[in-house]
Amino acid sequence: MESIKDRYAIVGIGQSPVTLRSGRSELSLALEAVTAAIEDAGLHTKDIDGIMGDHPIRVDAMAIAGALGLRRVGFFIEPEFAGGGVPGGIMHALAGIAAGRAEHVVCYKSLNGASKVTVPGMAFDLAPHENGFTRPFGLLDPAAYAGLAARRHMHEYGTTSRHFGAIAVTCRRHANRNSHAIMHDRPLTLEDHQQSELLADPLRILDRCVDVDGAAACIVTTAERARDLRQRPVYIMAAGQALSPCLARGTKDPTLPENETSLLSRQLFSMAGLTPSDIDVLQICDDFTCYVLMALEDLGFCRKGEGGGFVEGGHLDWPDGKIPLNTSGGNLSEGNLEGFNHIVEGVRQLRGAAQAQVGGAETVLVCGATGTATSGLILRR
Amino acid sequence: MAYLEGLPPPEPHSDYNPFWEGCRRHELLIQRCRDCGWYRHYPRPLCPKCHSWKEQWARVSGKGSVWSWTVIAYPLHPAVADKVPYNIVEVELIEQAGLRLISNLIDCRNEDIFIGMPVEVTFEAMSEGITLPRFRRAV
Amino acid sequence: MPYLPIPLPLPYPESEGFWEGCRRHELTIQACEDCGAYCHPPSPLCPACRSWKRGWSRVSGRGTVAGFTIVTRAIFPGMPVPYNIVRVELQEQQGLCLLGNLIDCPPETIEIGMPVTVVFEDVEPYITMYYFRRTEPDNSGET
Amino acid sequence: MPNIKDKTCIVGIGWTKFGSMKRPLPESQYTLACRAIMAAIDDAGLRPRDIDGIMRFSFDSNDPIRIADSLGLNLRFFGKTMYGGGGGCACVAQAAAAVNAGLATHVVAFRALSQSQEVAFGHFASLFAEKFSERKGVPGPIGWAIPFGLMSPAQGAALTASRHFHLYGTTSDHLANIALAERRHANRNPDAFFYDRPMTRDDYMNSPMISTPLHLYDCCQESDGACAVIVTSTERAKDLKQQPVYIMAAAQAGMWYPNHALILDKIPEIVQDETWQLAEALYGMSGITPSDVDVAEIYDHFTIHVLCALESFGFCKRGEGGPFTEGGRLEWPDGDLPLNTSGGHLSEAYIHGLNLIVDGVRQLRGTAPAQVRDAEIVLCASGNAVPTSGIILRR
Repeated sequence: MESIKDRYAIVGIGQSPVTLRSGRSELSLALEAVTAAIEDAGLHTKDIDGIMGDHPIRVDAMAIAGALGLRRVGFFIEPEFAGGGVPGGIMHALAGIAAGRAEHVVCYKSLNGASKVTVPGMAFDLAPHENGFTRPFGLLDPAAYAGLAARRHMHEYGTTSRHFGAIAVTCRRHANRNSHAIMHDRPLTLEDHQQSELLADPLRILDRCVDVDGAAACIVTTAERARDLRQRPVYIMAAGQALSPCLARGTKDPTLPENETSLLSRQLFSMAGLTPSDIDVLQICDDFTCYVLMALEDLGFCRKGEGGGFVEGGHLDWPDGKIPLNTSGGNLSEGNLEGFNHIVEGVRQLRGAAQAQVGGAETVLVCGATGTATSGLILRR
Repeated sequence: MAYLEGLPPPEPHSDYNPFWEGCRRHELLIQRCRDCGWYRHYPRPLCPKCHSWKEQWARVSGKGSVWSWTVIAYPLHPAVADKVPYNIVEVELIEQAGLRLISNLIDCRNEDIFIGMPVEVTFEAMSEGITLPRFRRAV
Repeated sequence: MPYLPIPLPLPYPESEGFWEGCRRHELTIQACEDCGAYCHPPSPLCPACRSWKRGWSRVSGRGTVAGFTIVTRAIFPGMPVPYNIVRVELQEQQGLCLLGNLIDCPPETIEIGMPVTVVFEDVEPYITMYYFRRTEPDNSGET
Repeated sequence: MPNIKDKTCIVGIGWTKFGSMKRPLPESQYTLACRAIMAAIDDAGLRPRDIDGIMRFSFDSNDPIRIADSLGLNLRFFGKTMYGGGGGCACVAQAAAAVNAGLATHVVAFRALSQSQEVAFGHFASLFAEKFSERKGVPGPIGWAIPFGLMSPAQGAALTASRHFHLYGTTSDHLANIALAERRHANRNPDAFFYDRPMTRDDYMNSPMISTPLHLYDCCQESDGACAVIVTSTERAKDLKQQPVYIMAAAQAGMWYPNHALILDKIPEIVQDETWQLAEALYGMSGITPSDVDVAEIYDHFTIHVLCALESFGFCKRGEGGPFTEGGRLEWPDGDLPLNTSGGHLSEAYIHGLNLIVDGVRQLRGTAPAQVRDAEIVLCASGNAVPTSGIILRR
């Protein structure tokens, strides 16, 4: 029916500190990020009338409403899937606004991945009994799925562990410029990566994101409303979700011509009317290095199978690379907020307020995790 | 002793029980569409190709090749703290391109595993009346 | 002995002050250090004024039954039905309510509006439970 | 504010057989989900691959990847609604929002339940039992309720009821009027679980007390079954097989009370406050008033919550819900406001509110088992006492 292009904007962002031992509940961290985002936008708390929830086992939408004393909330939805779902939450929020259910929607993510001071909420998950086909064989962690996909990519295309390492090093360099990042003070070389412990062969410890305690939030409203607010609006050119039946396998087959991320890419670029060469900054959810490499191919930044060569070329490095990646350090080095930090950093880039600021950045592509149902955004100044 | 003794066994469930019952009889059964013949794993209520609800549990050869593999080197989960390093293989069965199973390769050193290695199914009894399909290098 | 043979509460970061109070046999409710509003269950920030300054305040433990039910069918095996669940509104603030059980009170005598006061039961080294008991109306005018 | 009035339609409905704990269905929740979705696709005259969006409930193991894999679909829209029965109409609302924003073209909203095989909601606190013993206690906000024996939704509803009785003089006779009306409707609906089981007032009064003042027949069933509806744009609906049912309004209402956990007690004042917010939003979007509603499909987890909703939706004044149920007002065919004409959760099946929406659509197509003559407008309300949602449908 209608197109959402440029009709909605992100007008506020907020983050809690990222730490390894906060001793705080996820609700407390979430509220710090949410109130910071409201403040950043120049809104009053009572202006918030929609809440895009996080996974309810942690902090559900009404926990936020209750704590903020919000008496009228006309929009609250829960996104599907952790790392793949974050940009999709923004998409749900603007759909809710377009349907007249809310005007200012706060979206957030709060994790206690490091200290695990979790306060279970009211939710319970009914796990599909399908995990009987995986768990008895020792497939108990996402790293094992990532290892299987990485191995296949190496076999098909000659990709190497050093290619994966190049992504870890890029993200770490960016984190070294970001005073907020958990790895701010810890430089990393490719040799360090190569010597790090094996996790799920061929993946090493440094191919995996760093679990932290932390929260991030942002506020979505209409473009008209955005122009009255404190910050320069960051417009949403495109927003989408995608999944393909191939995901049911669990392990990503990197050779498939069509998968969740390639579907997403097609949707986002056609909605925005752009091509990959129009993108100035990339924010790709990086729970594992190998998935970033595959996403670069599926999104069309290089050809299928050429991800290894592409990441080696320095294209992704601030300040001189053609298209800097995860400029705040990403999940790998800023700290794992399941990709919500990528949205916050994307907004900072377009405000010109990032610590590794890309000169003249006008467009940012935010992409959720690949290898699961995914989602993405194209943002512009 | 069985490979990875002590990991959580599959729970009984009406959608999946025929698979595990087959394993107990040392038969690898895969769900298959009675109308178009398409194999599907994991089991599904209907055929994603032709949307037929008619299904059978077809016995397959158990032959295939390693599609990918990993060696878990780090105890990511408490249940495997004393079991690393161990391998996980994804095996593509010969019956249909893309028809793949997660399993382990037994009687094979981890450093000898390679993609494309021909394998065949073998069955290992676990505790509680559960039998798991695992794979061995085929001659 | 707890009133019911079921799992006890597990304190979490926001609720620790409450349970510490119970261990001292004091009913301690979270109160905002800026606006004074009581808040239960405790929250990281004040729902009334959004201040982050959270304090703890000892309250009288007196209140009235705002709602109740007599459970006549067991949900957990071994539940000693019938048992009661009451919702008690504390006298300090309108709408400030705690769920609990009324002890030493025949079910047929429970009614809405009945005055009650808190009592404590040391059930485990790490937790003291709070319950309520019927009391005479509080005519002292104190809070 | 933008308004989606009449921009989207429900064009397909599907449902399975219904079972219960005593007469369970052999099929899994997953199979039931696929059956209902395929039935809705067929009803709409669509092909499976036309579906590009799915909305589901949390507490449901049928994630969209599994559904997509079974049906062979690529999806570009998927999401979940929280808060159990409060989320049914929100699934439809968000499906409509997606279509309205051009994010998807044909979106399925579904619910599948196999309480006999998976989880019986009346006993859902026992789900946590294993975790409690592992952790040696009840963690988080539910720790304010479960240790005092508040472990099932019925007990929370009983606290609401005791207060409503106290404040307004409501009685079990009033609640019985709701249960009896729904049972009579179920007796006309061959799909209903209680189709061939009539009920008298004595049966109601003699049914076991669950938690005072609620009797067994104040409580919904624990069911097996699935329902699905398909939402598309009004333009697209015109090309499809069925007479379109227009979505005049679709809204949600949150709950500001910090004690929001599902099994905590709710006082009627608060239950009614959030439902009143919902009513205001729905009437505002649709431009109708309560007297325009021909059929009410109101989420009936417990009779007391229906009574609270009748007040909040403005069918009667606050506190007058009890007397409003008298004189057959809620009964087909002659009542002013036929309620849950398929038998509802109390007597058809408990499919988390989706069966109420299916029946609402049937009423507007003229194909309901207890068809209300010339029904033009149906109100569907999801569960209250939790964050809630609702839709208004028209012919």
